[in-house]
Amino acid sequence: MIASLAMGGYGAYVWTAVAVFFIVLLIDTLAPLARRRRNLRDIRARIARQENRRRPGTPASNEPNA
Amino acid sequence: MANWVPLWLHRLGSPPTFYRFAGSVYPWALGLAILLGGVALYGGLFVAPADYQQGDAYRIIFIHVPSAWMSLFIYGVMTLAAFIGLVWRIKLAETVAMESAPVGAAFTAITLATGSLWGKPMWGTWWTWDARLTSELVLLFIYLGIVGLYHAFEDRRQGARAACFLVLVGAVNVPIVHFSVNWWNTLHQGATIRLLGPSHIAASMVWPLLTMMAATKLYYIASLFARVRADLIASEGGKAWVRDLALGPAGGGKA
Amino acid sequence: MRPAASPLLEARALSFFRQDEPVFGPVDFALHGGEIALVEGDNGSGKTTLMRVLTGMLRAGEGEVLLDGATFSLDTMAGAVVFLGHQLGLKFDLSARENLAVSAGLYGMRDGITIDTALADVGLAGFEDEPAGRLSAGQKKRAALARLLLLPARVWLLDEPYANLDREGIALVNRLLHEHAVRGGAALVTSHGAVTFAGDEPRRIRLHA
Amino acid sequence: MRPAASPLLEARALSFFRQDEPVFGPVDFALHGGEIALVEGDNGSGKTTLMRVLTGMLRAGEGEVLLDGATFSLDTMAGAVVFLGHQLGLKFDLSARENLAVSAGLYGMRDGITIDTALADVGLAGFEDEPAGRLSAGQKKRAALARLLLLPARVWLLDEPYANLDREGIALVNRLLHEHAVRGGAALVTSHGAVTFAGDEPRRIRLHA
Amino acid sequence: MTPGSTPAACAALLRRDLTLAWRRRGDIAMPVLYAVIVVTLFPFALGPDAALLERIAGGVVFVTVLLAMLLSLDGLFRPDIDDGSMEQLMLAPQPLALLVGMKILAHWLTAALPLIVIAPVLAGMLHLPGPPMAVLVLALGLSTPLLSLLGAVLVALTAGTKRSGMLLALMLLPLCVPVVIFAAGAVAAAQDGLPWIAPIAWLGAGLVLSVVLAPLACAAALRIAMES
Amino acid sequence: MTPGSTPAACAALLRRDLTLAWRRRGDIAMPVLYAVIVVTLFPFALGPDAALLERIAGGVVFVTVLLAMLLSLDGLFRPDIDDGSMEQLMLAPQPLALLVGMKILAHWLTAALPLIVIAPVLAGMLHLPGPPMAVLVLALGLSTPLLSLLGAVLVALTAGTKRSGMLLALMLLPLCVPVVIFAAGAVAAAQDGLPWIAPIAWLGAGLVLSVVLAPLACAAALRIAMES
Ligand code: HEM
Ligand SMILES: Nc1ncnc2c1ncn2[C@@H]1O[C@H](COP(=O)(O)OP(=O)(O)OP(=O)(O)O)[C@@H](O)[C@H]1O
Ligand SMILES: Nc1ncnc2c1ncn2[C@@H]1O[C@H](COP(=O)(O)OP(=O)(O)OP(=O)(O)O)[C@@H](O)[C@H]1O
Ligand SMILES: [Mg+2]
Ligand SMILES: [Mg+2]
Repeated sequence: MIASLAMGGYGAYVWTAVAVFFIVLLIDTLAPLARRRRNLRDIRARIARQENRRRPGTPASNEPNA
Repeated sequence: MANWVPLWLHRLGSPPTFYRFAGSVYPWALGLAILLGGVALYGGLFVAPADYQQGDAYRIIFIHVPSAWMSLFIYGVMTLAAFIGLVWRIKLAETVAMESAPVGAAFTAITLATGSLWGKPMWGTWWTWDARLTSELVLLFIYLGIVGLYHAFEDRRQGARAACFLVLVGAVNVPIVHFSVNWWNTLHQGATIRLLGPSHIAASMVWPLLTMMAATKLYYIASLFARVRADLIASEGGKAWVRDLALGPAGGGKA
Repeated sequence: MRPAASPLLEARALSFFRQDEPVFGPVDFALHGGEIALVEGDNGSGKTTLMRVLTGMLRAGEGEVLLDGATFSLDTMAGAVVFLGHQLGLKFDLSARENLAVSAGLYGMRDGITIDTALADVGLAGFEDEPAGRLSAGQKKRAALARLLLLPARVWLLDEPYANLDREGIALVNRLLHEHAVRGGAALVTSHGAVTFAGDEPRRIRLHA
Repeated sequence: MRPAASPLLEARALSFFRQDEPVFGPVDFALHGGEIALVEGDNGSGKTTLMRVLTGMLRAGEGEVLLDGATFSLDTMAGAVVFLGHQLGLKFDLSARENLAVSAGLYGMRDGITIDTALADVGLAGFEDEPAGRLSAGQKKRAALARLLLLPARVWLLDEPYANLDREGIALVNRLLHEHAVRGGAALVTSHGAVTFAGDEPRRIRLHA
Repeated sequence: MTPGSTPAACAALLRRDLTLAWRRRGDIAMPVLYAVIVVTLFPFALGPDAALLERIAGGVVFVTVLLAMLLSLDGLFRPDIDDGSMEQLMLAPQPLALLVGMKILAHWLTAALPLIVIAPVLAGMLHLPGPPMAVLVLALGLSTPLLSLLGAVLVALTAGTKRSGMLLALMLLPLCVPVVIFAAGAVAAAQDGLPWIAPIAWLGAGLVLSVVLAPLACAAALRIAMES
Repeated sequence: MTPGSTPAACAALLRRDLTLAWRRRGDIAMPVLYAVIVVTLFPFALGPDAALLERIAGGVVFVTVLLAMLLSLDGLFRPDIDDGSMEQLMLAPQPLALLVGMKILAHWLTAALPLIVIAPVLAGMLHLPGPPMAVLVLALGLSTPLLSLLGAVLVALTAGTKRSGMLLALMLLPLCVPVVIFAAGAVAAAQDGLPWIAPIAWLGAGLVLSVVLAPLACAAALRIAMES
């Protein structure tokens, strides 16, 4: 087993290649999932803001002053 | 061209439909990709015999070659999607083209890295400026240029259209990568592996390679679908179905 | 309110030359705390130029500018004056809230006010997190007006604050000016005279082309 | 004046969407030769956006724009419309006269007018050779207004032509619009409603945010 | 030429761009000076070994010319878009591709031509001998318009974005690779006394193709860019 | 940190600039990509001869990093001047030199640091061996802040003009010559197995001097530039 892991002296190259493969694809897999979650959060925030715009000036509104 | 193309695409192209469709395909594609990839790597790294010339270093082939194929295959898909998107103004096609680019860039990067890792023991250098290596590097730049252009725009749709344009312009590079070994005399080896005809290498080397090829294709489908789903949510943000999704009990959860 | 012994902002025989031609003639005025003056003049009469001279950005040709009785210079007096020019100084990639946070970090903040109340006060409630670049021309102007509310500076120099605003926005500027005067601040406002200045009848300074 | 059978400029159920949210609701209007319409709306109500959709620069979300009864597109109808936006399209390194010469070369020139008379007409006599960059904000606007006088286009789209102008400048815009209407042209003018539109009582189109 | 006719419009636009360039003639000199200075940096960075410099002369001159043109490309459409002139061009009664072609021509005349003139001097500073020099000038004469045209398409694509300079470099350089290979290859062949016609012919063919296609592509890209 | 105090102001400005860079993180990647692509062009232009490439590796990497930083320098003050933020900085109660120093720091962090990280890869592609590589990184670590500081002064001087990119390049490049000579010299010395400490020490001295003086000069230059 150890011998086959060592890859006849080329283990460093082969295993680095395997690691590169997995790391790059792992990032590539996680990125869209995180992005989807963030997008949904943004949309919730936007909806909340639009609600806020419909009922404007809840705090600190002394408009009739002008 | 026939107008069944837009018709058919419009049906599948309805964003909520596609969103659900992609959501149901995604776990299967990803799961199968992982399974096949594991089998292929096991076969390639432990079962297949060492090469009589290269020793065990050749085992990088099981990553390098499928990734290299994907880097070109994905660009082909993008070109097609970009063309459809520009001609028929189909949003989903634009999205597919744009969301393929990062996956293609990832595979191109893997090809470059594993090629280097292979080149050091075989050629004694990490890098040479031979035609195939360089054209592959140029391919990476093109992918990055597309991603960069897409994100440089405030308006996503506009960015997608501009970047689709660039996809078509950059497509000339793909045949150069593929045929460079025939056109110029290079260090990089030519097509030694024939899928159909008699190949120079043992069957125990060929099957892991083919399995890995299938695994990367499936992975591409999975990653593309996940990306398109994320993109649809952003670009359809104002539509009711996305609002329902966002405000839904599990915040979207599984589709 | 401080004793109005020395005026907050004073100009003495101030003029500015471009290639030896005067852009505006000698201007004299003194603004005490609580006073607001309107600089009027036709297109090209030198209103913008006067403002830039008053901030110290352009070097006065003749005459001098006094702040609190002392000669004004960028190094010694900075922070006492806040300037709103044709260019609003908003970063389009930052949200309205972030833009104001930067200003507050640089200039400090008036007591008893927060960024969010300032934004709500100018009618941008609900737009706090919107990148400034996505606001319309008038909304951008309002975000810049919120800076005035927030910062502790006692002298306001406003170059055409009414431009691009709708009726409600103009009323808003007038209210801000009024409140500023009540707090003991002074303000100099330019306008090309096409909008009716709806506040208390202000001092007027006319420039001629 | 031509028979007013088909209107010069017509919008049918026109709307525009940004990220699937309507910027302005469905707008309908028809402008015949000799008519002038004022588009009013508060800050952010979509006036500028409407203008850009009408020029064909932005693609309408829904509805359509007709010019002389035919669907408008940049390729087929170009030249019939002249647009004055927030950005005036003046090259700051060229003089006012040179700027107008370029426009005339591109669009052609109305009969019986020269560049110099057009400039004199907008009050820039004596400034013909001044590089446009050295003019004040209002003078630049006037130079851009001279383009309107010069070019033969029958449809004018003017986005906030009153901004930055003094009283006399506003009267000038109104006079230009009046003369254009008399010649049988049509014009669409936006304004945030803070300036009184002093011409003949025009048609009004209101946008709501 | 009646005002408003197609020739008049082209002439007006060309005259405008050339006048603007002349008013800022300092800016015309800039790419040239930039190239001079970049080329000068190499002997400092590499040491004054004449054989080495001669060996790299052709390549360094090409890369430098390319970078200098790249810097000036950013100003091709951006000012017109920022000050509203582009809207006027699009609404004008002439085909946009033609007008855009005029702008590209003006750009080549003001940005590339001076570089071609100065290139022999630069190559001389790096000890390039006479005969390959002629090939260098010829190669530049064919490759700079090619770069102007290709660059214009890409710069039009980025015109709708805020900051485009770097992005442009990223997008343009892959497309330049073949141009650089052929052009520098021709010079290298001439230096080694080999035939250099073939790469030059390729450049010529590419140029003909892009003279026809690039303005059209450019106009289409600008339409996309203005939709914001 | 009470708002308005000097540390608060510095922090606010630094945070602002870093946030802006982050919002446009594509732009941070750009100088890196630009450098990668420029370095890539050389083998195309010169042919893939490994010995030749190794010989010029250090010099090419320095020139490239310099050019990449140059491109990003243009955006140091220009956006602030154009949108009116600079006026606010000048009227703020803090010394302008300090605020400008913060802006330069932010610029170095976003524009130069990524270049230093990528430089070994670039040098590797040109076959530079390991030990000189360490010297290369060290030299870059000292010379890039120097370039940022010198560049900032010049960019402030040109800020009053309309188009400054090229002008800046022109003015900066002569100033860079000594930096390039020392930095590339150190790498060349390391490549030949000679002592390389002396040039590195000179770079360090230059850096210390300019950290003190450049922000002051920069603030003065900006004052002049705004008077237009
Ligand atoms: C950075 C270095 C390298 C890069 C960028 C690279 C790139 C590529 C690409 C793009 C392909 C796919 C070509 C196509 O399908 O048309 C490929 C295939 C291949 N590469 Fe590499 N490669 C590199 C190094 C190496 C090394 C060092 C070896 C072995 C000594 C190698 C062996 C192969 C083999 C056997 C194939 C399959 C050929 C075929 O059947 O078409 N590569 N490589
Ligand atoms: N940068 C400059 N260089 C030379 N002259 C200038 C410059 N800026 C303005 N001028 C000239 O100075 C005069 C005053 O300009 P200024 O911008 O101060 O006018 P203004 O009163 O603000 O006008 P407006 O109401 O149109 O904004 C004008 O005649 C103008 O032509
Ligand atoms: N580039 C953009 N991206 C996203 N949203 C935008 C963009 N430009 C404008 N908007 C939004 O579209 C709406 C309409 O903007 P528009 O500029 O058309 O308003 P307007 O009526 O011209 O206002 P004003 O009187 O202030 O100029 C605003 O709410 C604004 O926030
Ligand atoms: Mg003014
Ligand atoms: Mg508007």
